[in-house]
Amino acid sequence: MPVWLLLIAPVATAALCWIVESPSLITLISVLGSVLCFAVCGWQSWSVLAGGPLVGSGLRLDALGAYLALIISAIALAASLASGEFMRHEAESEKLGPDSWKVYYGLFHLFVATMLLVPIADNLGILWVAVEATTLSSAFLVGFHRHHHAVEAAWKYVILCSVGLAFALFGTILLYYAGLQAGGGASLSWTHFMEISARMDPKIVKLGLLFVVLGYGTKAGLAPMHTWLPDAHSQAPSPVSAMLSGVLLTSAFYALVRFYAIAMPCLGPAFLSRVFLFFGLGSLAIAAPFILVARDYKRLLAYSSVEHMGFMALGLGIGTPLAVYGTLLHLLCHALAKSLAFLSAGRILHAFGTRKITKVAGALSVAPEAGFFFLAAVLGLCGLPPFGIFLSELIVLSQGFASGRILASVAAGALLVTVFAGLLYHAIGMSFGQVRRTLPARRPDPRRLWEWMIPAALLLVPLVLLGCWIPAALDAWLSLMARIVLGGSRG
Amino acid sequence: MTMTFLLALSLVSAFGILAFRSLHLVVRAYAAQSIFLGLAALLLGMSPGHGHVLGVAVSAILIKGFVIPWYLFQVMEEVRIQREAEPFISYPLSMIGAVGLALLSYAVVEPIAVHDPFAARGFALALTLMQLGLWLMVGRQKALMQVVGLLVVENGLFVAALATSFGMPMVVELGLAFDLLVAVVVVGLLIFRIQSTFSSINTERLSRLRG
Amino acid sequence: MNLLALCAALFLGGSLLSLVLCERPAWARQASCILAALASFVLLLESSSCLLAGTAYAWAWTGPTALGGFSWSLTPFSALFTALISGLGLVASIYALGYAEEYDSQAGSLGFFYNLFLLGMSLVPAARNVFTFLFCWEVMTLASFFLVILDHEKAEARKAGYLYFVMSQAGTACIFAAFFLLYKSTGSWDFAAFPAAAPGLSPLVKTAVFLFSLIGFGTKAGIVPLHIWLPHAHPAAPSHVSSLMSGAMIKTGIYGLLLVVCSFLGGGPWWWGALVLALGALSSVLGVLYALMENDSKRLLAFSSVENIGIILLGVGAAMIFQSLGQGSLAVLALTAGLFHAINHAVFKGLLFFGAGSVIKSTHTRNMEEMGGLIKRMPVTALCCLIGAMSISALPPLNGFASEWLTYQALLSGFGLSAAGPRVLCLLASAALALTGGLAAACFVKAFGISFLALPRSRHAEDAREASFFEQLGMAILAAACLILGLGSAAVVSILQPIAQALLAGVVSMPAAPASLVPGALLAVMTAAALAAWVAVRLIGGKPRVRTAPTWGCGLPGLSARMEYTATAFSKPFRMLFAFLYQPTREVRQDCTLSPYFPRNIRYSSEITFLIRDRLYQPVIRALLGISYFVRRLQAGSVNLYLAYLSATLTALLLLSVWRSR
Amino acid sequence: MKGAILWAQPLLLILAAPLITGCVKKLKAVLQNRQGAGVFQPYRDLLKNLQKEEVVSETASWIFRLIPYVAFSATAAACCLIPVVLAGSALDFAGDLIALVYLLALPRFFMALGGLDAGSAFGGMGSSREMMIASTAEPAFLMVLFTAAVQTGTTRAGPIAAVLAQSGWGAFGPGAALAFAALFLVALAECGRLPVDNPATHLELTMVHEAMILEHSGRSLALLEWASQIKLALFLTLLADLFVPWGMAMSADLASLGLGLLVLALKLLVLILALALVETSTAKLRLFRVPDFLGAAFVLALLGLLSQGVLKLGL
Repeated sequence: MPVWLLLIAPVATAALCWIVESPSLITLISVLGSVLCFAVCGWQSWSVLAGGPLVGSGLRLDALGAYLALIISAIALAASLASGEFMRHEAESEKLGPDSWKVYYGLFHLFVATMLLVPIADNLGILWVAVEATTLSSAFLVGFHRHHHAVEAAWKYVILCSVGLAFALFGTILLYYAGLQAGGGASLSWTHFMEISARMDPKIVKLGLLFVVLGYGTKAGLAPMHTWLPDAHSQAPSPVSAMLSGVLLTSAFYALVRFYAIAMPCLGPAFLSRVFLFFGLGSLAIAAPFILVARDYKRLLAYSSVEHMGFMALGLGIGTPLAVYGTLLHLLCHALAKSLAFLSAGRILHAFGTRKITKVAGALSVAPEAGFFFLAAVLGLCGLPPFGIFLSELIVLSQGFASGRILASVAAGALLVTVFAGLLYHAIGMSFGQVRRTLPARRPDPRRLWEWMIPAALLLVPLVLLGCWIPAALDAWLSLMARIVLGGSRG
Repeated sequence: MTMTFLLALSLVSAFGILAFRSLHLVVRAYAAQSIFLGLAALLLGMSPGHGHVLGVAVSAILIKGFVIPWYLFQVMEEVRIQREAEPFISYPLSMIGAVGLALLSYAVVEPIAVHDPFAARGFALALTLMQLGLWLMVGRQKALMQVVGLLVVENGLFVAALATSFGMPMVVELGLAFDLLVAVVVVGLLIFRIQSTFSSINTERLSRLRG
Repeated sequence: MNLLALCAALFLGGSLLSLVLCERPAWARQASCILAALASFVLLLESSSCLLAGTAYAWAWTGPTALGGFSWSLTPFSALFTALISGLGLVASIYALGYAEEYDSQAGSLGFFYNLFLLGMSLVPAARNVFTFLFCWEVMTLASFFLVILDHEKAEARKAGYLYFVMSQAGTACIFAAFFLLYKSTGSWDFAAFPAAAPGLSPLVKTAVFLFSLIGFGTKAGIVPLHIWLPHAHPAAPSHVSSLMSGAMIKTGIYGLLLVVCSFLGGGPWWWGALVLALGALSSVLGVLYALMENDSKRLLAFSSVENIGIILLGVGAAMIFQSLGQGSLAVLALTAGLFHAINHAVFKGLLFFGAGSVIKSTHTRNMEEMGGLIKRMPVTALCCLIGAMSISALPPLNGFASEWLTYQALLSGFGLSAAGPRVLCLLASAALALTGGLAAACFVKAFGISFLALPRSRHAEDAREASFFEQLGMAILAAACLILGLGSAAVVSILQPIAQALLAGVVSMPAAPASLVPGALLAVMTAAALAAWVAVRLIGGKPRVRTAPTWGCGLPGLSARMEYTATAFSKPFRMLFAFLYQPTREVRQDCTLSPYFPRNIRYSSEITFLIRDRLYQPVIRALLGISYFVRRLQAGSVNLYLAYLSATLTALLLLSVWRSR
Repeated sequence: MKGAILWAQPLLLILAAPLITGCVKKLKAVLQNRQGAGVFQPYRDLLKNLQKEEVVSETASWIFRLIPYVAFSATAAACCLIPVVLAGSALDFAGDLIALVYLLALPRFFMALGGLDAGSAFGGMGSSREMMIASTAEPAFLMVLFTAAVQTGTTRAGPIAAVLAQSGWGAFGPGAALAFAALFLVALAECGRLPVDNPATHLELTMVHEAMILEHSGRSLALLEWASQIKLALFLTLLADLFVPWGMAMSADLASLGLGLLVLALKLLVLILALALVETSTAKLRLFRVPDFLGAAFVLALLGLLSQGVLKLGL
């Protein structure tokens, strides 16, 4: 089965959305395309797990990639389902231009396609191209609302990410050079790098890795390069925010994981863990105060993304097999929880007409369907059982202790508690209490509630299940990926 | 010798970009820099064993030396902006900073490739250009200036790719070039949008999203 | 079918059923309460059979494999706490059948979280590995958080819930740390592996584990100065939940502390015990002092929980000291006292919260100044509350007296230690306990006297009705338990002693009691004396001639409730006596037309200062927020600035790499 | 024989209690240059009250009627815990000095409730003050008892008295002396004597104990007064038992019992004299000075305990 099959569904959907005129038809095509895409991803993941990596020209899908692809397609499915309500609301409030449906859905699926290119690229250059392409394809989605805030956010997003990624490419070139020096021909394939890694010149790899971490770290939202993130996440339409936070950051982090895996045999764990611990703890420390005194709930969620990406970097920094296992589990759980949070935040935004935290109260009574999922998602993000993040945080922090990085782990724990205090404070204020102001009269159509319940359940159910039960297959998958990352397996 | 001269000229033009206030001059300096680098690549391509670089070099000269500057002039026409009036970092300070960054880049990169002076100098120049490009973006308020900064950063990448002496694999190079084009178009469109929403392309206006 | 699994299924069924039935509140309430009662009952049977006959119950479920999955089993030590929790859970569920009617507008969510809360809490003591423990622990916390903010339209409840949850999570983080340190040293998540590894731990690690678990479990237990959430959270929840939180949940903190310190670490240097003892003394005295000042009936009870946790810790701390000094049998005595008081506190605090709940349900106020005269309107509730109040004031022959007596004996036996430091500590602790006892009696005279006796102080109190049958039943069961545990204290002690012995491994001999206590004999003598007095009086005075008349009101016609002594007035002597602690502020406002001697109305208000909150927590919170506001300025909106961060980070990294390669 | 004597002891104390109060009153009168009523006057008062009609407030509840019996029975039970003539007590197997303290707390608890029950402000005021005094007196009381317990290794009153009586005068060390002084102060407070409370006054602003039982009359009042007389007797006996137990009967033969009774009477007389002297020579303290007074008692007791139990001075 060819690897590029993965890209067919989103590309075709994007093209169809661009051709078709009727909004309802576009919506339908989008949903069908997402389902198809998810199905293909599922199928390919299954065959990867059952029969080893799929290889194509310059493309390769191994267990790690399949994991990411599955996450991307699942979140994309949920987001495209939730887009229907979003677009209807926008249309009713007359914020849409004539081509808006085409532009939105076309770009949306293009965005998905570029992200799906990330896991299947066997080439660090193509990987970079793919990540850069995600920025470009999503820039107009971020600026979809044409008001000045959205434009500002899109500008910052493009500028900062492009510069950051340029440095990532520089790092990649340095690694390429190191690979050339080590002999073995001119190749950017990461499988190739994995083979020659131990022979590469550590000095060059070290420098290259710094640039890579800085570059992909910018895209993944590690502090202090995260500054574009709250703006973009807060201004983008909520389904897009869900994609940005749940998938885009995850893809960038995937790139970091790949480089981590390449550098590991060459540099050894000490240097890598210093770098990742630094950025991880730094992100936690920067995000925590912002979360404590947040004013805008979509920005709040965005900072929570910074925090979680930092936590994952911390997990890589700890670097034991179980820690990597936990980090990858965290990747999945965070994607689920954060997308759910953004999607429900979008509905809260529709119900209340404001993004200010202090102006939202009693969401559970005003918009119970959104309030419930929002609260659940936020509690999940706080790392409480029965949500999966509890488990992954438990694993990662315990490994921090077990590997002797006690001070770092204690600091991370303290920061997590601070973040929890902030998130909970705002979540309580928003979800509970009495409704204080008159609300926009428009209510979501109850007959179309399933359109919301399906994606919400799609995200929440696995999140809850993962907190209590990890199927043996997933357990094996995660362990396999941990081996890939730490150099024990070619996947 | 010629190669060194060309690379030195590209560095000089980078400082020129940093020094000029007029947007026209800046874009021209960028075009000049791109052409110098393209010529350097051509030179490299003519040496035996590096034939595949030739295509890259030609396309670089065409795209970055002519197409992109032309596009930027179009944008300038459209938004009617001529000069950088209020830099974020004052001109003298930005020159001093630039010198410091250049020195740092050399200090960082020189030791890593002692056996290969060509690569060492190439990477050092590449990093310098990237740092200067970033520094330009930090220091200037006009959105167009930031675009030029980004392009200078990209030129640095071009140098880095040359410095590996083999160039990057073709498919990657093409991807990069394509990405660059798209990026410039996207950024250009965004600048139009900024102009129409804010009636200015001063990025200082773009600071309402805080906290 | 596995019996532990059955309980879990029943609890889960109860929670889901009440969600399903949320459109029919009465059904939801009944379903959730009956299923919870059933589950608790089964669990109570299991744990008592484990306690009395040593039957082992276990249940494991794969769950997440990386951390060993879920695993539960009952040991006598955990069965004791399971029995305590499920016993109180059973009675609370019976009580709630009637009481929870008050919350029928939220019956679905109440039933849902109530069952989850009980599920998590009941399974905490049985947990056999780290993951299971923390999972149950967090479920318990999460569910109880939702119960605290059930009444979420009140800002007070939201604040309470928030404070509670944040403090709990901070505590839980410390528990995580303690377990992780143990995991690091053993490489195992299994509780069974920890004791064996303890001797190999360095003293530093041991101390860190101890301190982390003391802070972590101490937060849940509500020891001073980590107690500040407790007086907010416990009153905010529905009363049957308050009683479970106060009676049972805070005991899980004691359980955890004992588990880590005694079972895992096998004891430590004597200063650990000294620290626990000192915190216990501090908690008991401060707890009761603040309880005395409260006019809110449930807050008063919550502060009193802090006091009682202090008393339990006196036993625990003394046991730790004795163990480290090699006085095994004394340690058993002290630990037995602590465990006994833990049980007793569950019973009488549960009872008192039930009483408070019924009273509040009937009068719609928590302010004691608006109650009064309820003994005539709610006689059964009053009788049960009187028994609870007597028990918590440690009056013979009830259970509170029995366990405090045992605690005294334990502390007294510390006077015979050879080391001077512990001896002085035991002495001071016994003085603290003595002070606590006296103050607790005053506190509950006030609580009972002001709310139940004399004339009603408000219309609500006048219209009060007796509690429903199930409420009465719940209270009656616990009131009877107060008496039974008091009279049967010897039997209870004989059950507890082997548990204490097992916990303090290495103790073979049973402790010789320095004195014995037979509350039954005291009760018998008292009854005989009362009967004799009645007969004597009857013989001398003949048939009783009783005339009822209005109370003399200083010559003014008609006694009104406004002439009664108020709760504030009752506690005034104490407020003045302990002014250094309370730092009361008082404000008197007078409206007078002619001269200050003829005021038209006077307003008096007096408030006390919570020193720990104001001096310890507020500065930290202020600093944290100050830093946050400062840091927020980093995100100033300028793209140039953001690019500068990028540039600066890059430059710093490069400089660092140059510097490191030198 | 011994068992019977042990049960007769508390009975003796209960029956003789009014006499002791009578003696105190008589001595005070003599010291104040008054003639005073006879020493048996309290018995007559009791009889008179027992035969009187009882007036109960219509506000009061059933607790109010229960109080006298609780007060009397708990105090009587407390008497069973201490040795009087013979070194041993009837309830040594069932309780000790700690139980004694809490048995004495029981009537106070109920009387304080009674003070609130009738709804008059006086009663409430009395209850509040009584509880404050008690809560400061109780720790001091316990510390004193612990001093004795530490000295002998048990908290049971009978064995304590026996051990001390047999150990000679050396047992009365500095620790014991401090504790003795403390217990005397505690006794003044617990029994509502001057300078803590004036048993003879009904002046509204100074009343404590009397305010609390203000609403009781007739047989209730009689029982309550009797109970408080028993309490005074009990405290005086305790002072003798724990600190100067010499002369107490060690066995249940007639000779030693007779001697014990005589010695006890002498000791009680001395204590009564001391009490009367104190009550004659001091004025009532302001209410908020009382905690200072009891604080002093507490400190004395604590010092006693320290020197006895921690520094191991004496015995």
